[in-house]
Amino acid sequence: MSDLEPAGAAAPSTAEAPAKLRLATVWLAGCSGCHMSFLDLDEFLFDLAERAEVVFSPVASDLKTFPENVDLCLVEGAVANVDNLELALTLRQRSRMVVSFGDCAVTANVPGLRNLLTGPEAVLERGYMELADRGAQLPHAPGIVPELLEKVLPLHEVIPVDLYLPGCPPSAERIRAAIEPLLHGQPPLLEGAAMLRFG
Amino acid sequence: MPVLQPETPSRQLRCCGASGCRSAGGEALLAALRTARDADAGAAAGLTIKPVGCLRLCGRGPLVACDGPEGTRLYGAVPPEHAADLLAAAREDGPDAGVARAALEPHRLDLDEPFFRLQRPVVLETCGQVDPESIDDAFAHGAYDQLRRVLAELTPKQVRDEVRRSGLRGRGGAGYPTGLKWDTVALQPPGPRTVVCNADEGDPGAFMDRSVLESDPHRLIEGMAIAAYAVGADHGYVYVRAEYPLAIERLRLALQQARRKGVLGRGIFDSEFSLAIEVRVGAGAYVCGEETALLLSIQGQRGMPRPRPPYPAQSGLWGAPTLINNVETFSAVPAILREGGDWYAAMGTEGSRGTKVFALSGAVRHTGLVEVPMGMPLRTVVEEMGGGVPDGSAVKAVQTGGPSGGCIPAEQLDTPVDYESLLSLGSMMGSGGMVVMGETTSMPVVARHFMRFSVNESCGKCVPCRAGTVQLAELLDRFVEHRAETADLERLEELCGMVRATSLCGLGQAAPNPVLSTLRWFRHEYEAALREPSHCEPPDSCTVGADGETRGYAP
Amino acid sequence: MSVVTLRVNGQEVAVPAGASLLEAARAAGVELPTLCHLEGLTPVGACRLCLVASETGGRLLPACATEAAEGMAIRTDTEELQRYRRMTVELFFAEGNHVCAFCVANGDCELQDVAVAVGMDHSRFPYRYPHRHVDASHPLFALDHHRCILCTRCVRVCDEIEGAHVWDVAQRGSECTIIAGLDEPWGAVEACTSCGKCVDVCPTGALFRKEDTTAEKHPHAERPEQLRRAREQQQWRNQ
Amino acid sequence: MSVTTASAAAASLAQVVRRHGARSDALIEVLHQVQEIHGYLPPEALREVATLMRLPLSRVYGVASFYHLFRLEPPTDHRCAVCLGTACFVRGAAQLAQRLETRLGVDLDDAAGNGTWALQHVSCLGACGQAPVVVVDGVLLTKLPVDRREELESQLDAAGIPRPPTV
Repeated sequence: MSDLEPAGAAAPSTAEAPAKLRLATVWLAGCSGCHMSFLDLDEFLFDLAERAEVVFSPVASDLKTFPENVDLCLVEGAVANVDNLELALTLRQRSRMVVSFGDCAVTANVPGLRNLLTGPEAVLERGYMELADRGAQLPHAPGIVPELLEKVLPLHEVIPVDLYLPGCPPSAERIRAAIEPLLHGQPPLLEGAAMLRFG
Repeated sequence: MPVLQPETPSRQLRCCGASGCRSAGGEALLAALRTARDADAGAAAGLTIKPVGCLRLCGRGPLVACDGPEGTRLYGAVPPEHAADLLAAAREDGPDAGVARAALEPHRLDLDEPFFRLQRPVVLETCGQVDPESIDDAFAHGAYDQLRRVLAELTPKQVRDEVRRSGLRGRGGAGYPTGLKWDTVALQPPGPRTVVCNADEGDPGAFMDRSVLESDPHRLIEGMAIAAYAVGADHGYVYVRAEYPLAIERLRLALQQARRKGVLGRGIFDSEFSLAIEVRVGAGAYVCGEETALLLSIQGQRGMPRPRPPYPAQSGLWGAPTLINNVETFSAVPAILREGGDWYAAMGTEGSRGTKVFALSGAVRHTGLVEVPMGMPLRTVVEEMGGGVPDGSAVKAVQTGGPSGGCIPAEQLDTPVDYESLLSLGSMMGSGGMVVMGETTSMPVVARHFMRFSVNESCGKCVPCRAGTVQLAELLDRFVEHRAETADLERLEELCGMVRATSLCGLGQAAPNPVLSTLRWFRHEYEAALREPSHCEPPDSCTVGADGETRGYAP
Repeated sequence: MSVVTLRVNGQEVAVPAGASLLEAARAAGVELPTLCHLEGLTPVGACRLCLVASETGGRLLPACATEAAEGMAIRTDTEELQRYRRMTVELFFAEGNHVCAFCVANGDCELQDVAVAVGMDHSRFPYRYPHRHVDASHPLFALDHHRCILCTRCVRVCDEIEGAHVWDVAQRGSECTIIAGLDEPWGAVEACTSCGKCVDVCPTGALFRKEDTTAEKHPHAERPEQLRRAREQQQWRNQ
Repeated sequence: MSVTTASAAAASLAQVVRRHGARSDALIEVLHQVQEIHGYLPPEALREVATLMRLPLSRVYGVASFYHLFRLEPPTDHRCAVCLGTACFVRGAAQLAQRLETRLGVDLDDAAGNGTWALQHVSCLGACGQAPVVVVDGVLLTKLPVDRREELESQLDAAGIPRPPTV
């Protein structure tokens, strides 16, 4: 963890400015609240921009394909459908450090509540048929609407995760306290209610 | 005295009427014998047909022992059609005796077989000899002689000294020194005390205590009465599991007879000693074999164990000092007092004195009950006495100690059977169930079998047992279904260690043992169950199983 | 009053005879995590969080339910105990449906607190999503079984302090559940006095007042001890 | 249940409790006997037991539901119990249980079963010498040939266990 140096810095150091850390943020099955909290970092975002280049993010990048050689990837949301799964597997392969970012990624949280129903059929039935006011119809568009997985899973049950940042959402202070040391190649201290508390 | 052979053989047919033989048609055979005798009153005169308890080789039931001056012949798997032959064979020199014996020859069991020859009956000395429903027959076999003598001649302390000298240890599983336990109860501050017999024999594959209860309940009652005298109790309970209806029936009958004969009640044998014993029937909860849970169940509550100390010896039923021993422990007491503690201590090993009853079952040729001196090599019990696996293939493992025990691999079979040796192999003595497993048995499947048992029987009070066993069973599912990863193996071991160290009672503490012991001796089977390390190339090559199973990413 | 002396993490402490190891630890300034234990109620030693190790070895001891004895020496925070405690909390989270985000007790929940205390940042055990239900039949209170950790504080406070014994535990093992009456809707159980003590002592958001919504529950875990003391010492007697 | 049998049952219930002197420690014994009267433990009977024994309702229900031999639902007309004790397990009881589930169209340990039949497991019947064993409506079937399908099926036929309706 402590050896988290920007990918570009692997080469012998030169007089140039240090290469920026390649940062990605990913939004799986979640409400985007963690990303909103991320944006609440306010002026720290400027410091962040100095040290890091956002190479993939729903809030700061237009890229549709997850890039190679990512140094740090924050993942919001649980893994609920095949698209989530595919992206999770990809980002793991292409990122040196993966952070479970917020309660949905860490515990499956609210998206996971559908696990109380047995399987995707029951979920769709409940959502699109039983609760429909009119025009009840099951969505079916192969290749367009991603298939639901049998169960919603927290990120670490799908890919290895290096760091957990719980919270619903994690406060901007908590995010900063976790990211800031990482930008300097240091492991953050994730202890105590300020850093760990769920909810 | 050799097993099953009466000292003074009169001409009789002894029919096993214990559960094992009943399940094999013993009642029909007994009825057929009686009908045949009645139909042939003259010829069968002088011949007793006697229902007795367990004749040991349960797997060949129904069993009949045919006694005469020329010795005892044992027949097994006898269909009722052979009733007349049995009668003829039992008669002295009747004209048909030879023919009948020839007809019965295929059913003849050799009492010189190691299964019988190597037994050393102490607890079971009258089992199969005495009619369990007749106190007079029990008297004739010496029942209550020791109680009478003890009350007349010995102080409670002398009784406890004798038991301590015998080196007897609790036969329920943990092996706590019996004499020490008795002393602890006896030396509590003055006040009422209770004795409790734990007959909640719940380990699957264990039926020793049931056999004692069904075969000679008076021996247990005598043992309990002696114990009650030794610790100063005037009240006792026998807690029997409801799954043993015949044992309950016979025990209740025996208690009734004992009361009527003045063996229980006020001023027993003209002494100052009084004792009342009640039967309490369980209702299907394995955890009630744990002593604190058992006490709550006797008090009409949920059988949920509580932390010890205080131990029941200090604070048990209704807060009074309570002595709890199991059936086999109490039943060893009359013989110990008759022959002396030193006699008993001369059998067995340094740390484990005396004899132990085992229920031998599973993939073994001779299924049934054996009583052997402690320290006998496991191999002797399983291969010589048990005759090995029926199809002649090799023994793979022997499971002892039930859901709290472990699987001992074939290469360790030369280990002597005693408390410490079995513990050192990662198993335990337990109550005496011994289940033999052949080559076809998969160890992760066995481990899951026991874990599911523990899940089902956990009382739910403490978290490690209530939730930990569920997680362990799920982890084991992954191995059985070949979808486990290396990390699962670590998690399995770590969680086993945690559940063992932190559970509140013995059930939870021992629940991981079947996993840990199979991991220790058959680790390769777990490793072989790991799924191929996947080298997923997203997106397509890493398939999502139908069950949404998506683990397995290896970076 | 006689006193026993013992060592907690190497530090000598003296406590009144009959005190628990938990009290001894507190006397030494050591806070142990607890969930089932509550001052004023009979200890049950069920949550296993307060387990401590004796320096002489042997089984771990539940500090809440073990009497301090003269000359004892215990350790409260060995590396092993820390690992066990974290796993214990993970098991709690995994066996119920604990979703802090919209829980009435969010921010004032003892389960959340112990998770922080043991450093649990995620559960290594898969969540089980048991099928449970919510009983909102009582006019004032509700019981959300999804959030119940079976600490039995409600059962004990209702039995030992209120004397109504509305609650008990039914079933066994992972099927265990808190029940009112004959497993009836709480509101239908006549024995309930609506005193609210069960709600006061519930460590999570399982029992709550209906008027409270997300993060609005504030329990009063000190009440059983207060009531018991007042009753035993007749503190509130008139005259 | 008709009015007369209901009042007769209530009267005998009161008798059962009286026989034990209403001692609270006799609760399990009393429940055994109530189950003998009704075949299970109906809620009205539990309420009556609580009243007569002066016990909290939740205590009575807590005890009744703790012990697996107590039934809180009316039993199905036919019942089958498969022993999953270790000796039976080693001799194929798990496959046997699966076979019975398929055959009866029920889930193991679902008390409701298929309405007519229910299949439960027992942890050990102590008939280890005759393993594997099954109890069908109180009758013990022993040494069932798990490996020989045809023979097994015909023994189950003979015991009265229906085959699944052929589609």
